[in-house]
This record gives sequence, structure tokens and C-alpha cells, in this order.
Amino acid sequence: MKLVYFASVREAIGLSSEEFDVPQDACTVGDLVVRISARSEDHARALHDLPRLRFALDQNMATADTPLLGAQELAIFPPVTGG
Amino acid sequence: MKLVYFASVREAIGLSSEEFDVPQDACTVGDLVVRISARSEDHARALHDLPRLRFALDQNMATADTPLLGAQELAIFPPVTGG
Amino acid sequence: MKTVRISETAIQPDQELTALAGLGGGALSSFTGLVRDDDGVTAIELEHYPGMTEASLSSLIEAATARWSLLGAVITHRVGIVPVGAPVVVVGTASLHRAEALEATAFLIDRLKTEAPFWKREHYADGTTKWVEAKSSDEARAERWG
Amino acid sequence: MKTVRISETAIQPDQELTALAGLGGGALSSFTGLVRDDDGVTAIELEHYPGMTEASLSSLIEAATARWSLLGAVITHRVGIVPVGAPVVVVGTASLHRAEALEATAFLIDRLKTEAPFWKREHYADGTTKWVEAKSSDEARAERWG
Repeated sequence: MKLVYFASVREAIGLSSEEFDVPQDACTVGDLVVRISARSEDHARALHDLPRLRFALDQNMATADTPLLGAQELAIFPPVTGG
Repeated sequence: MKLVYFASVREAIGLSSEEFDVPQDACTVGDLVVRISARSEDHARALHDLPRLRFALDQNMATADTPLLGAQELAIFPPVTGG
Repeated sequence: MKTVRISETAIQPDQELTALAGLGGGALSSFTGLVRDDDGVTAIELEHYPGMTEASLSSLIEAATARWSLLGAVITHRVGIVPVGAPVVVVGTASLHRAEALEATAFLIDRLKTEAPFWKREHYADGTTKWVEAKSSDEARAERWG
Repeated sequence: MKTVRISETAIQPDQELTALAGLGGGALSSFTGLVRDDDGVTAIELEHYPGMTEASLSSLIEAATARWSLLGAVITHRVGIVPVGAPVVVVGTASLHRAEALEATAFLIDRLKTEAPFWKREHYADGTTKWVEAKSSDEARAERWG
């Protein structure tokens, strides 16, 4: 799966995107984020505050409870601040 | 006193303004309008529907009950339709 | 910045609003009223009460600035004959944040419709004209603002 | 007419709105968000999620046209570095009567603020930058629309 990061999450991880092999037992966005956190100290720091994070699965807004269902792209970012 | 007419009132009377001597016993806008109505058939037709008329006394919105108190100019017109 | 203008010639909405963009605010809201392309209407003709009109529009802006924190407000209104598609009125407001500008713009155009001494009549393709009747829905919208 | 545009170069609000004036409606409403002249801020930098951004803005316009009778709607948003005083976003709507355009414009900018995938950070005169925090007041305004 392709992971994409934006804004402060991108900065903290130091990457704008990366590939990630989804473990068989990761069913939801939240499951996956916990696994991604374990990847490095930067990942852990960027993703530790789960309630503050927002997600998009294949470019549709998602929550930690959203099932992955074979999606191709997970985006992780802070609350949006456009306009 | 100077009387000024706008829109359909002006058209019905056939004048945009005229002078009018205020009778001693006309105390309010409504009193005066009744006297103006008596001036001609055109005036009577233009002013017969009192609830539909709007007034301004010295360029401030007024009602039939507003006292004249020596005002210099009475405007009579239909409801406004700008914008 | 508080600007009121009655124009006997065509108005360019963006030119009327230019000054609002330079006040340092983060929000600029505007409303433009155009002559609608209604069946058979070729133009509208706007009459007003010179002197009272300007005072009335200025007092609307005073009421808006008393109610909301605005950096500026503009009202420009056409008079005379205005063809279909052309602007009749432009209202614009600037503020630090968006709520104030959005609400003040709606307030100004709603109140203008029921308070400012303008009268319009429609001109038709066959050469006839007809005074536009005031709408009770305009009264209702204006009254929402208390 | 439904138009969404992401621009990496300076935007001219009046040019974004030009097409709305030609749809035959009587009402044109717009909102422009500018970079506020806040203490020490020289520019803001806008990042977005290409692909999702356009889809998100288009679906906001779909939601607005489902809710109000609109003749057209436009959203143009800047990305990249935008200096103080320059436009960041332009929202415009056209309708036959004013209520629809005024409400739809407020809806679009309120929802854009909480839904569209843009992130901004402030650049300061001393060379530092800071991500802008989402505001609970924006959430509250967006929720008014249900």
C-alpha cells in the first residue's frame, strides 16, 4: 500500500510518501497506523496523537475505524487548514 | 412645503414636485396627504391607497402618524424596489 | 473605509471593490445584483431620491459597522436605464475573519432592498414599461436582521 | 457552470468570477480569502493533496447545487507561497435571486475550511515557519450547515 503524508505529519516523518506491506491482521485504518508507528522513532512521534490525525483512504475521508478492504493509498495528515 | 413624488405616484400625479401651503390644522403626514388628495382627480387617484404609500419627511422615513413639526419637504412614493 | 456611490453610468463590480482588498483583512465578501434575463425584459429603469438615497445607504453602512467588526464597506448603485445582464448594485465588505464580512454583506443587501429609496420599472421588447412591485419576501428577509 | 481550479500562480478574483455574471441570473455572490496582515507574517505556504483536493472541491459544489438552486459556482484555491495581501481562495455563486447565492457562498467557504485537504503554514520575517492550527470555530461554522 502507498502511504502519503502531509503538512506536520510529512515533516515529522521526513517523507512525503512510502510503500508499506499491510499485515494480514490489520483490518482498519487504526490497525495500520499502529503498525506504521512502529517503523521508526520519527514515525512514532508523528503518529502518537491518534485523535489529532485525519485519514483518507483512496482519497476519501476516513476514520480510524474505516476498514481497509484492499485500498491502494492511505493518507495521514493533521486537521485541514485551507481557505 | 415642498412635495416630491416618485415612481408610480409621480406618474399618476404627472409632477415630480410642487409647492403646497400646509393648512393650520394639518398636524401629521396623514392629515396633509388627505388635503393633497383633494387637489385634483390625479392627486386623488395617486394617493387613494394610503396603506400602500410610503413617506419621507425632510428625507427621513415617516409614517402617516408622523407630526409635521415645520418640516420643509414631504416625499410620497410606493414601497421601494431597489437593489 | 465607508463608501457610497450612485452611478448614472455602467458600473464595474471589481473596480468598486478594489479598495477593500487593501485593508489588511483576511476576508472580502461581495454581492452583485444584475438585471435578470426575464421573459421579454430588455432593461430596467431605476429612479431614486437624490440626497436621501446617499444618506440612506450611508446609514446602512453605519448600522453594519456598529453590528460587525468591519475594516470597510462599499455600496454602489446604478440609476437610469440598465440593460439585461448589467450590474444594478454592488455591495462589498472587508473584515479580519470571514463571518463578519459574509453576514454584513447579506445584511446590507437585504436592508437596502426594503429601505433605500430606489424604484425600478421593467422595459419590455414591445416598448411598454411596468413598475416592479415590492415583494413580501424581501420584507421578511430584512426583518430577520431585527 | 461548475468550476474548480487549483492555481500555483497568483489569482485574480474578478477573472475567476467573470463567467458567473453571464448566466442570466440576478444575483452573484462571492467570497475572497486573503493572506491577513498579521504581526510578523510575510507569507503563507499552502500544501494540498493533488487529486483529492479537486474531488473534494467538486463534491462541495455538488452539495451546494443539490441544496440551492444555483446557475453556477466557482472555487479557485491557491497553493504554494502566497504573500500578505494576496488572495488564497475565491468562491463565487450565481442564482436567479439573492438568498441562494448568499447562502451557497457562505456554505462553500465554511465547508471548504474543514473538509478540503489544504494545509497552511505561516512564514515570518525572521525566516521561521509555523503550521496553522485548525480552529474549533471553523468546525462550529461548518456544522451549522448540518
